[in-house]
Amino acid sequence: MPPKTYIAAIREALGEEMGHDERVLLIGEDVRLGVFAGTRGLHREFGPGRVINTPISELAVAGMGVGAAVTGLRPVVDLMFGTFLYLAMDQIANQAGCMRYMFGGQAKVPIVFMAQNGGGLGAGPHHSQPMHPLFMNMPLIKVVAPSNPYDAKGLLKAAVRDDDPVVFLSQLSLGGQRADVPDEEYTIPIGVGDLKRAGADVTVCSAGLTVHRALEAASSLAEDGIDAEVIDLRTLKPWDEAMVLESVAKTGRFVAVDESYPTCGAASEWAATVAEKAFGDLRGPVQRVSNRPVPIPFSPVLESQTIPAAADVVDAVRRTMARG
Amino acid sequence: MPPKTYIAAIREALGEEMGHDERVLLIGEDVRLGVFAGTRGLHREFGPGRVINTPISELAVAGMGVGAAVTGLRPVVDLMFGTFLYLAMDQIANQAGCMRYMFGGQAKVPIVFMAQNGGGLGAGPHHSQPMHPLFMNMPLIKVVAPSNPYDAKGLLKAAVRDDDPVVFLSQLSLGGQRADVPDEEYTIPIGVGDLKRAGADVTVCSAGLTVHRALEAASSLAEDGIDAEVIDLRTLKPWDEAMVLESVAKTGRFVAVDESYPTCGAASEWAATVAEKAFGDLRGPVQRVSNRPVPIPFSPVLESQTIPAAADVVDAVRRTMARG
Amino acid sequence: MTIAAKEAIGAAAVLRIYRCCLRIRRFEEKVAQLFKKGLLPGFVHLYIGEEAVAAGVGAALRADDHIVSTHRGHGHVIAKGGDLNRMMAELFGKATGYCKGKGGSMHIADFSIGVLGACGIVGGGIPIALGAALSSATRGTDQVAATFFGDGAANEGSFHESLNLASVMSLPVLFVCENNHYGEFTPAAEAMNVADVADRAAGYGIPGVVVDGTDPLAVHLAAADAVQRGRRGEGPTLIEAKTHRGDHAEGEKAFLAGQPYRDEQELERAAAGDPIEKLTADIAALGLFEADVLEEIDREAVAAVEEAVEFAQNSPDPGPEALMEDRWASG
Amino acid sequence: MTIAAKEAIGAAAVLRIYRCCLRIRRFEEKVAQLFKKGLLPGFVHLYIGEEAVAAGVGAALRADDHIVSTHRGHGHVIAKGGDLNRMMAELFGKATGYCKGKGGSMHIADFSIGVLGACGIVGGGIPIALGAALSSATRGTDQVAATFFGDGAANEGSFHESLNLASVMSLPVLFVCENNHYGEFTPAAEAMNVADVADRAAGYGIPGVVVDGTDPLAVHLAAADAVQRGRRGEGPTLIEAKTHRGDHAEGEKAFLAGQPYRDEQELERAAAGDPIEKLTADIAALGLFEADVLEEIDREAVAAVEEAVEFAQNSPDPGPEALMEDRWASG
Ligand SMILES: Cc1ncc(C[n+]2csc(CCOP(=O)(O)OP(=O)(O)O)c2C)c(N)n1
Ligand SMILES: Cc1ncc(C[n+]2csc(CCOP(=O)(O)OP(=O)(O)O)c2C)c(N)n1
Ligand SMILES: [Mg+2]
Ligand SMILES: [Mg+2]
Repeated sequence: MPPKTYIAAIREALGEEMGHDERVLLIGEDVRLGVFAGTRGLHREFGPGRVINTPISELAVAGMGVGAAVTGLRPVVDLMFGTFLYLAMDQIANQAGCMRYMFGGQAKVPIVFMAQNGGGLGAGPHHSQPMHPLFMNMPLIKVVAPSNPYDAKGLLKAAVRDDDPVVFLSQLSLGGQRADVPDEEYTIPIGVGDLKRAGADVTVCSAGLTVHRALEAASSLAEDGIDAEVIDLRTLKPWDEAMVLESVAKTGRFVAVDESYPTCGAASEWAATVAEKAFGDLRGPVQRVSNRPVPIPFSPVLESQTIPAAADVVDAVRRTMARG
Repeated sequence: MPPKTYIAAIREALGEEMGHDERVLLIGEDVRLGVFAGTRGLHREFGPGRVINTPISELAVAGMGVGAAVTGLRPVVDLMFGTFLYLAMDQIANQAGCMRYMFGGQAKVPIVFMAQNGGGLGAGPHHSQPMHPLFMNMPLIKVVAPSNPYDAKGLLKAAVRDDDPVVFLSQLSLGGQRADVPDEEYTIPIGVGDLKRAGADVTVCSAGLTVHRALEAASSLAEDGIDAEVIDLRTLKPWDEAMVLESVAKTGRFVAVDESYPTCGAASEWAATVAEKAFGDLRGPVQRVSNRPVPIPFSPVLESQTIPAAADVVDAVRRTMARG
Repeated sequence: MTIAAKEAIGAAAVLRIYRCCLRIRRFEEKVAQLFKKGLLPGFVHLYIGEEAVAAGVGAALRADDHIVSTHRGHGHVIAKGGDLNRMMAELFGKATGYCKGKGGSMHIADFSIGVLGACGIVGGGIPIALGAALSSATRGTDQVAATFFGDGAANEGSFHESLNLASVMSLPVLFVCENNHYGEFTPAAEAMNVADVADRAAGYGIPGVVVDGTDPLAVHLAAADAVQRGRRGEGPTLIEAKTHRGDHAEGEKAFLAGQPYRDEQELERAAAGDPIEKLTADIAALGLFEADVLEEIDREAVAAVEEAVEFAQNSPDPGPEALMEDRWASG
Repeated sequence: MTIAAKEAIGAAAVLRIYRCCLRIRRFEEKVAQLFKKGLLPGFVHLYIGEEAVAAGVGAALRADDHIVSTHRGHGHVIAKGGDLNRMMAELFGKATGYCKGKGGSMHIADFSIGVLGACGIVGGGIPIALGAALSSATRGTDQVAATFFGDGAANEGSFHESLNLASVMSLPVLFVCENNHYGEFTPAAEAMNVADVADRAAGYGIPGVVVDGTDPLAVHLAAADAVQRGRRGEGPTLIEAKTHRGDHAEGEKAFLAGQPYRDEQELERAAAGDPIEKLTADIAALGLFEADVLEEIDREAVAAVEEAVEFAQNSPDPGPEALMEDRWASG
């Protein structure tokens, strides 16, 4: 079994779920040809009734998905780039994100909103903004952000089977990644983190692209005798608090690394939770490593400076090790 | 000078700024009659060329505001309820929030987006969701959230004079508040907090409605000999980190109180920052008091349980005092 | 519309429509009273004056068809066969309400009868109907979905995107525009430069029909046509029902502090266009029922509303455990 | 359109349009080469085949008019008088670029000549033009604002809301729809059920005009009319220019791995509809300029593009200090 790409893993997940369950539909702009989100080929396999190629109308497309979900289908709505979700936000936040609760439990909203999140493409601000903190803030939306092909497949399959709205954020910057991805059936439970590297001195928590930066940083820290534990949360909401708190109980130090804007970002949430619930364990200040607070610039030279690099993680670890 | 209501203060601010500067326009649905955001009467005073009553088209209305701002006007766009901003999000986040930076500094975007934020109205989820964390996460958007009539007027005037996009969030739940509001010219600088109550034992940080809950809590804590310092941030972004850190340096304890959803909420940001930058000062764990993670329910009985109450603040203070 | 055209409707449907109009009217009158007494929290938008639309469309739908409603939605729920007790209880925010008190007036839903919910976001419900229609198309049934919205909502992006999307997908959707000439306090004539919202249908390649929205039987005929098109797989229809409402929301007079916003002509037209009077006249002209039948229907409606109020008032508030329930369908 | 109708245009304007078409064509051809060589980061969408639209509209605008552009925006900037050096430098992400390298191909802006920016969000630029028009109306000038967008964008909510809003406010806006028959890889015929986007204008009570978007002078005449309406305070116009593009984005063939999406007829029509050939023929028919004048213009265009490449390649990348600059206009 040759290693598969991140995108191929997504395609496999969709294909398998559509194969299993005829209620699963794929809806979006250019899902027929498959622009990049791994929808390619599914149209041939499942036909235009299951792979619905739509006009450029994010709001109505998302809303149609919501209506389909509450009437018994399990739509996967591909909105292409995260930033385009701004146009569909009412349907995601006010409708999908409220219907079950505000109708007193009558509605079941099994819908997946897919999009490419974050930068690294040299595509400029309108195709690169990290969106996950916005969805994390919505109380009844789940958010997943796989960092590798294996997780992408397993999490997407779990998302499709989930009975609640899930925002599935993939990253084009991970598109080239290859890994062993079983052809056999598996899912990865939503809400469960993955301990990527055990370590004794500091807990580094991340998700998506920056997991790789964190692992890089851990390798380089190891050379200096600092033993970092690296957690890939995989699910951003609900996130695996227990795994993180357990790790911090052991290491006593915490660094949150995330590709989003700093204020009210994912790293803020992780750091606040650790400071709140593991204060007694902490031997140094929690540290955050986030994007620089600028719309991801086009120039690759600038862009690479906005997104957390391994060196930023190393610096943050050193800052928290220096104290206490 | 009789005390003025929060809404009257907003109206005064708009009237004064429109009077000073003919580039200031007011744009929105039913701004002519003034549904509640304090626009009432301005149409008579300034006419339909300055007070522009629009169709129900949040996205285009916001976008028209952006276009007006970059071509020399200073529009105030009233979008009524915070939740309606989801429909205008592309223009706020992708356009207003990116134009200056992504055009290399060519654009100046002096625009104010006004809306009523949060719950307390018995109006159900679609009119009550707290929106500020979403805007706080956007790197080049300022966010203000006054807790009282005096600040409402001073901050709104400052927002109108600001050369960058500002989201001005008022709260209908504060609409009944009355306070002395000078007729004379004054502004409140964006980014500067207000120490509402000095105290030695714990720093309680908040903004908007929950400032009042924090103050209530402080009074009741005082009866038990706990002396809380209460900070009203007034501006949510950029927020007055220095004031908070200075306070924590003195008190050694920190409680963040905010009417938003817990994950990636404003309280997360404040707590994370304190834990990161004032770790050495902390004698107990930072604590957050946020909404319960549910779309604000309609039933006033339930609604009042979702939004932080004074008792929740008291509990949080006790939790952090109990430790260390 | 001539009375002859209405003859085809048949006594049963006419009776259903009449009953529906009366139930809506009596329900809403009672809600107005309750609101005035301060018994109902939040915002309340009544359907009085617009009964013809919901009743006419509702009688053209089957039990398994879906509807999506609006902030002004009580009438839609009643027309789809909703339970007055549970609706009234919801308006009171009670645990026995349709949404267990979590939704309120602007969020009534009854999935068991195909009411996919009212919506506090103007235009927010429009695309949701497409999804319901897509579901039936996917399952191969001939169910249709109707979505109600106002003249104001017709200026929202969701209207445009949804009509276009439904058209290219040929989805069985009835877009029912309740043109009551105002969006809150702004006249439709100021908010759009065309006389008829229905004119917009041409831009999507679908039929656009204007109908007298104060005439229940006329609305019904238009809706029945559109439903048939939908069931035959011929795609969506835009029906614009010209109608009139009372106040935008209860309590608006105090709230507006006397600022007027409706012109005299509109007020006169509204007064002249009572759908129940029109329907009563039609029933007489068609020679269908005697006055006592109609009176009995009215008495039933009044009694049902009284019972609903009693049910609601005797119901408990949601308990504290309710707060965190109904969040997730999955674990 | 007959040649007689084009006589009114006048030699100066025709020359301007010709020069503009050539500059766009030569610029874009060079960009294609540079992209193939891997010298340009990000996504690049070329304007080849659509030159008539930008050039025709551009020549109808004054220096102080505003335009809002799209992801396929190089041609619009050139038509408004943009600087090739700074645009090319921006495509390279250089510090000397229009946006100091922060925007790239999809975000070129030149506020000094009224180009309020290209936009990577389909339909995102449409309402911004209303604001520019509102500014001029407020200041009492007769400036107009033109916003370009594709057939695909005409299905976005922003299109609908903006046309309606501009109509009721009677704003001097030219809505210029570049209908190249595809939105990415989806045919317009599948994305809407009407032949002409211009048909939608009626739903907003504004004029909708279809024009041959491969005919620079025809576009110019339509644009000039619309501009005059705007300057006279008669409100917006929707102009739909039927045109053809090459690939959606550079590199798409590799990317699509051979999946076809354009039908033969469209490819033939595209090949037949070269705007520069059409304009050259018109110029000959009008007897305006000799071939050597046109050749000289082409040589100038080629030279200007060469210079732009040199400028860009010799320019520095943005330094690290640039990262945190250009964030706030206020303190
Ligand atoms: C997106 C959005 N914008 C604004 C509002 C505020 N609002 C509530 S009802 C209403 C008027 C709607 O007018 P119309 O669609 O004609 O319906 P009607 O009330 O006349 O039945 C408005 C603007 C809202 N609820 N949602
Ligand atoms: C809101 C949004 N949705 C989707 C996209 C992805 N996208 C980029 S270009 C494009 C096609 C646009 O088609 P059209 O408006 O016809 O313009 P054209 O490319 O044909 O000039 C799409 C869908 C986008 N950039 N923005
Ligand atoms: Mg209306
Ligand atoms: Mg196109």
